[in-house]
Amino acid sequence: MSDIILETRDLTKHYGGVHALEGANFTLRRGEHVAIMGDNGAGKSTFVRQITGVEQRTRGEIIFDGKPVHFAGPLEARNAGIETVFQTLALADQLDVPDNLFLGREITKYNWLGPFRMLDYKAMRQRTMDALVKTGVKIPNIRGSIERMSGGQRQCVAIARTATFHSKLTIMDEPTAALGVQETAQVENIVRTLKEAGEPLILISHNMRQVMDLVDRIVVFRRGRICANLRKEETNGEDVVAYITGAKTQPEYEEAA
Amino acid sequence: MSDIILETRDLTKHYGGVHALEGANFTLRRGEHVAIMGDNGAGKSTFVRQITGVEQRTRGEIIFDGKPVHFAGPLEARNAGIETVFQTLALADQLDVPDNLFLGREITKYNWLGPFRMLDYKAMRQRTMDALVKTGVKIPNIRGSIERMSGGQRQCVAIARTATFHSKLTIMDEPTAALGVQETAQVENIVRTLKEAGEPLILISHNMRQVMDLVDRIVVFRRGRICANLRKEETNGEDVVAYITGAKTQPEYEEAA
Amino acid sequence: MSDQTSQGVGGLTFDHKKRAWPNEFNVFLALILITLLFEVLGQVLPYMNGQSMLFDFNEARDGTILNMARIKIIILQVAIIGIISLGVTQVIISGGIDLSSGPLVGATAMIAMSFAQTELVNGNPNPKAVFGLWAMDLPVIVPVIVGLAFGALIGSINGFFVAFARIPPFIATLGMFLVCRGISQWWTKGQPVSFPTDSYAWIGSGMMPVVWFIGLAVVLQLIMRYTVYGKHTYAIGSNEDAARMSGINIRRHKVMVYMIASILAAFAAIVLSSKNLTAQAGMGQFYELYGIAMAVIGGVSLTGGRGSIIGTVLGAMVFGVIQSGFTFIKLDAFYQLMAMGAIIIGAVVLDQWRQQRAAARA
Amino acid sequence: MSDQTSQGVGGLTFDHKKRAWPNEFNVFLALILITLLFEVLGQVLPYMNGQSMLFDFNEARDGTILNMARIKIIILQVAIIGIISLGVTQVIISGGIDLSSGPLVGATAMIAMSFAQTELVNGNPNPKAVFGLWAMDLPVIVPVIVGLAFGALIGSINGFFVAFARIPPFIATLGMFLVCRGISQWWTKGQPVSFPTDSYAWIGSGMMPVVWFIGLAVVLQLIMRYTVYGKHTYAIGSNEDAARMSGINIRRHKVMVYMIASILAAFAAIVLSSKNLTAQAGMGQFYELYGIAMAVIGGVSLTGGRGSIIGTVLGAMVFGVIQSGFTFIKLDAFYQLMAMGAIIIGAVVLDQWRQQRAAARA
Amino acid sequence: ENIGVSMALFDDNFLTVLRNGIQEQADGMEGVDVQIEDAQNDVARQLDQINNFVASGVDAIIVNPVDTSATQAMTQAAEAAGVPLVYVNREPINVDTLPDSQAFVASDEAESGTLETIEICNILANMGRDPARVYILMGELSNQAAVMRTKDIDDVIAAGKCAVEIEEIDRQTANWSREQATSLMTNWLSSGEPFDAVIANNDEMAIGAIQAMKASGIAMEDVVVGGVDATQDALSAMQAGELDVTVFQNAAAQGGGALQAALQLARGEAVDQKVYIPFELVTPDNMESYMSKN
Ligand SMILES: Nc1ncnc2c1ncn2[C@@H]1O[C@H](COP(=O)(O)OP(=O)(O)OP(=O)(O)O)[C@@H](O)[C@H]1O
Ligand SMILES: Nc1ncnc2c1ncn2[C@@H]1O[C@H](COP(=O)(O)OP(=O)(O)OP(=O)(O)O)[C@@H](O)[C@H]1O
Ligand SMILES: [Mg+2]
Ligand SMILES: [Mg+2]
Repeated sequence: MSDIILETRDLTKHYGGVHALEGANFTLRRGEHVAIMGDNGAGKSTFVRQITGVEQRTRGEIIFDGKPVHFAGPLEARNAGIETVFQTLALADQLDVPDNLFLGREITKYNWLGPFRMLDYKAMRQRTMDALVKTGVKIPNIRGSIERMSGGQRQCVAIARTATFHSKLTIMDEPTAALGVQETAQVENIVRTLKEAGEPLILISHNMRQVMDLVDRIVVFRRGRICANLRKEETNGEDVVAYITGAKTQPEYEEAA
Repeated sequence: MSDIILETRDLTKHYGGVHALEGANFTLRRGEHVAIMGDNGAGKSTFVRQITGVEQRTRGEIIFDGKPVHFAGPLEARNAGIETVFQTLALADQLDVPDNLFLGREITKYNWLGPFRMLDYKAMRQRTMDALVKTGVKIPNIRGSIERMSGGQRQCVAIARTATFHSKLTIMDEPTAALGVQETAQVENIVRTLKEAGEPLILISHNMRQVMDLVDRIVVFRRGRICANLRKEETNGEDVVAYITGAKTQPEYEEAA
Repeated sequence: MSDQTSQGVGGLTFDHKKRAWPNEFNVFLALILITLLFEVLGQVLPYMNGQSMLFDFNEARDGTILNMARIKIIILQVAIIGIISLGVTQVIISGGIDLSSGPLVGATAMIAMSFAQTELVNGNPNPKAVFGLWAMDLPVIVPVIVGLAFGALIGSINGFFVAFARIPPFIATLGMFLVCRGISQWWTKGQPVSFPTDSYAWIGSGMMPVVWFIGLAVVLQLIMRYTVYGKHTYAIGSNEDAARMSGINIRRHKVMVYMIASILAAFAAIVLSSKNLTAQAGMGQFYELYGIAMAVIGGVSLTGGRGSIIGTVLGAMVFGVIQSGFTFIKLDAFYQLMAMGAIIIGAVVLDQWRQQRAAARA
Repeated sequence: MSDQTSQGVGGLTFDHKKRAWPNEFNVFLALILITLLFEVLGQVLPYMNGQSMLFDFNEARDGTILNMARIKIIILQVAIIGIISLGVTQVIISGGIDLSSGPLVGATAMIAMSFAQTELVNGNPNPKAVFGLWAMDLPVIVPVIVGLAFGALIGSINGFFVAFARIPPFIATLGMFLVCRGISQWWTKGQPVSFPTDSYAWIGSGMMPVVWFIGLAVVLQLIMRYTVYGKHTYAIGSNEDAARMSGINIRRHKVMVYMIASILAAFAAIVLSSKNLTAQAGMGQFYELYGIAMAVIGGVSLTGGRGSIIGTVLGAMVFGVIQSGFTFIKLDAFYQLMAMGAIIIGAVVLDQWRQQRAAARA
Repeated sequence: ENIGVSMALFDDNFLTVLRNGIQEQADGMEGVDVQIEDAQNDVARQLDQINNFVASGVDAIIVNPVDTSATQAMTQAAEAAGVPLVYVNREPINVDTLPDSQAFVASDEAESGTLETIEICNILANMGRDPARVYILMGELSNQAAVMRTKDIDDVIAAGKCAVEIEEIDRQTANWSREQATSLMTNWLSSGEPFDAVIANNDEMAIGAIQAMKASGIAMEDVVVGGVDATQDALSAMQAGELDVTVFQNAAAQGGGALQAALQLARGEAVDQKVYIPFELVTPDNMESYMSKN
């Protein structure tokens, strides 16, 4: 079993004339936590969408858990063991919190009924409460529909969903963007728990303090290309900002300039 | 002309059984910049929605620019001089950047044609470029539809829209949540420019550093109630967090506990 | 919602007494109001001589003071479109629409009836025989299976185009609308198909349509409310992208949704042709529109994700009361159409108005 | 888009050559493909004896090798529904739908024609006179104004219900669908209205319907593309909440959108009744569906915010070619319906497939 | 020869018999090709179909008009293109001014409802029901046959041609449909009003009413029910003693006559410009001879 859980080679995505992602070579080891940073529009979310099969890449290879993969959609990615908090959250507005948390993997009874198997509402509600408490969010009524939740409450539901299920790889795209001080601290705790459990993580964030606190390694995107790959111990906030803004570029990524 | 631009008295909003905002008494002086902080779900965005007429309040009074107001919708609030960056951004997904920036106040020619007056695309595009440069965002093609923009690009468009038009009061609900390091700095510059121009501002943010840098006064919401009103000089980050988490409450707001 | 305990995390104020009443309540209210309206009209219109629509004080023909004959017809006349409407409801909840159900009724009726003909009519050979003797007096299961299979086929084509070819449902089902109309006219070149076997005639006889309608409504309500199928249907209608990203197999699910809708429409066709003892190419005209209207009056949202089978059943009842009421007050046919239009709009206005008051928003 | 320079800020890579072709191109492609299909069928089908649909090499009746009669009828037969479709296009772009246009055509035709009757027919009094002599031989402006005013009225009611009472457009216009059908039948109790004045008959004579259609299409294309009205229509269809928060007066705008749609449908009714020299209560049946289908085939998205008038015009042409082509290859009427259904779906499949390839997404 | 045919509506049972009559007759002739189109009850579509036929160069056109007052425009279109035209089944409004190249083979709807109503009146008189209380079932109100047949009823009564005094309880439309007629009749029955007869604009609706009455246990000998068309289903109901009156319209004769006229006009031969095919009253006494006709 190889030490590398995810590898991309020359991963590229063009939207018509927009070259959103260009030749990304990226590796992630088992148990490693990596942050992706970069300006708005640098291609971070695009990178995530290619890995999780939300979109089909223009070219390049993705090797997950030792095998080249071609996910036709996020369902396949999830079945393969990739849990993702998307930047757009991917919540069903008219459903309530437990429904969203368990969407696509409901707890059920009488499973021989196939698609018509019964939902176990009670069990799902209980597990939802447990999962939400971990994120530290306050929600007056989890049976209310998601569209009525505040920005931060929605984000916490999306995070709770990912944290509830074990996976081979967790990806979080700006998970704490809308969170308050307390909730951010809680979510950072969740990330630390993952680290202790040895589960690998890709964290996208604009928050330098958070990144420096949580991850082992920082990869910087600029204009659709990777321009730096920094071990946390060997860098600092100012240095990273220099890479983000384009003041510096690592020699091995020079064509990205 | 009174010194107070906005005042709310006993402003309250219930959603069915959810008491999202309860008896908010709030004042804002001309030229003053105030931050609103608070946990997720504390009622900050709800407060904004009542002031801007997006929703109708359950009870209470709003006095804007010396007169009690009852905005039937955001159109009236804007006509009265309140510019808002909503947390949900309020962008039309299928339109491009200039269209969104000038939505509802297009630059036109042949105005005698009434609703059929002609759009001046060229002027709008030019002014859009100018406005966007101020936010520091990078957008490959402003003629692309908004749905294709990254999270941060969308947010910058919403901010640029507010910053382009002069107003009596600017409200920003978590404007930099999705922004990168550089873009955040630029938006903070925009806020400083407003301060210099003497335009009052309400800024909602979870970012303590930002709040301490930019505003004169901090109002803290907790569970739908105002629990503190702090002058920046008389407080510090830890103190504010104590109010947010409920460790402290100002005596005059005690019933909020 | 069946469960009264609702829960929060982090301990925010939530006032349970203020929970809004269910949406279905509105439709029920509209139903009562419309019924009352007709009762009042029966009393005040001079030519009505103070008749009552639902009560029958003088005769008590059925041993009750209710006018049972009227109550039966109110349900009976919407039962068949009601069955279609159940299927349409889940299609709309999933964010789609099905225009093909009306013509599908015509085509299925023709096809199923051809396998349900009896050999001798009043001692003479069946004058409307479609096939030879081999297709005469077949067991009732044959036409039923053939009809439902045809429905399943059309439904799966609808589903395929919507789910796999990503055609807007309006267009995919409009296309099948035309295809089904073509099939129903082509099947016997326009000749009606008549004289079914007794066992086939039983399916739609008497109050049987109502039995089917209510039975199917109960089953569908349970499915939509308590099973994974139902939950995923709501999820897809609520936010298809989110549902896909959450790992629901959207395509397979949509095909099922459209298949179930078409199978229900096909079953309605069987009941309809059995009830009328004949099948004609033009049968089912406008049923798709009425089916959709029933669902929407019952509170199903055309943007998807919202609504319930119970609502649709109540929506169907609104139609039944209106139709019966019009005949009761002897309204001219011209005015019936206009009044029907006004009442459909009115029922939804009422609903909107109540929702807005409840939400107390602008 | 007319303007070739497109711009970015912050200096990201943008490859202008790779810009996607406009959506309308697809419909154009479909149009060409379908035309070619019929030409090929004309050559290969044994009973067609190698006829050509659009060319006429032997006779050159019109002094050209084009079969002008056919080309004219292709456009002529879709011109009237096409006019409706223009209005429907902007309703759909605004995120709504208008089902009332078909019955509105019937009602407007009846009403307008009643004011366009001539006193004497072949020397006898007009046998179909609706009103007394005062309404005979009125100047053509009277029926036109009356018809358009009626359209504006129905449109504003539609708009009122959609915009102010927040009724789903499907239901509001379905209600008006029934109301208009009632009105058209009630107006003369089902009797047709015939024998218009010569000036009224001119409106829809010869190729005039095509002139109106093209003229109105050009005006609407300009409005939708270059004016505030158009921009707001797209904005509302794209995200109604955002449009409201951006300070567009949604209600007023929606009323205008529905009014314009109904005025266009009313005008179509005038042209239609003039062309046929008669008005009949059943006129315009299914026109709403065909009008919507033309728009959608032309690339207008039923979820709102996307589409163009040019696309709709091309979508209308697709219909014209199909209908004419069917008669050309002598397809049986049954198969015509089926083939029409298949082609409608096919045209949109083509569109979807091309878009997906262009976006290179799953 | 190529003959184009535009039928008002394919879904109509009677017109189907007529259409099949044309088709069968053409199939039996050497070198005659008919192409039949469905105007789907849309006058405008019908006019377009005629123009399409012209563009395809047919030798003659047969039109079963959707709307008999819309024939002026069709006559003009065909005449301008020099293509002969024959109207069938419904009398065009411009019948007296048809050009030489056009003709019509039709029946007069004024007869159908009249025959039906008078016979019903006679039966009611024999049963001693005077005054008689009746319900009237109308076809689709935008359809001319429905309007005419209903008017016939009124005319018979107004002209005193009815043997008994008629008290009309209610008249409603069931849009030609058996299903709708069943519902409507059941609704009427639920009011408990006594009645003696049901006059329907066609057989399908009459049968629907019969089915509703049978379901409510009404003795069919006690009520008089009449329809129009003499369909197989209707004759079967008549055999069972349920339907009392219907009216036969000779579809095959009309179809054949129209085709014949069209072919003659195409060959430049002279034809009778007006051919009326009369309606025939069908009652249990003479029904045997109609059993295999429509
Ligand atoms: N569907 C699309 N069509 C065209 N361009 C797109 C599309 N999606 C993204 N882009 C463009 O690709 C670039 C990268 O977008 P992406 O969402 O990956 O940025 P990001 O790094 O996640 O930014 P942020 O920090 O703001 O979320 C942007 O310039 C964006 O406008
Ligand atoms: N339409 C609604 N119906 C019911 N409850 C609502 C509705 N809108 C908001 N709420 C509830 O009101 C409370 C306050 O929400 P609000 O959006 O004001 O929070 P916020 O302070 O802006 O939080 P955040 O920092 O996460 O944006 C939340 O508990 C939310 O769930
Ligand atoms: Mg992103
Ligand atoms: Mg908020």
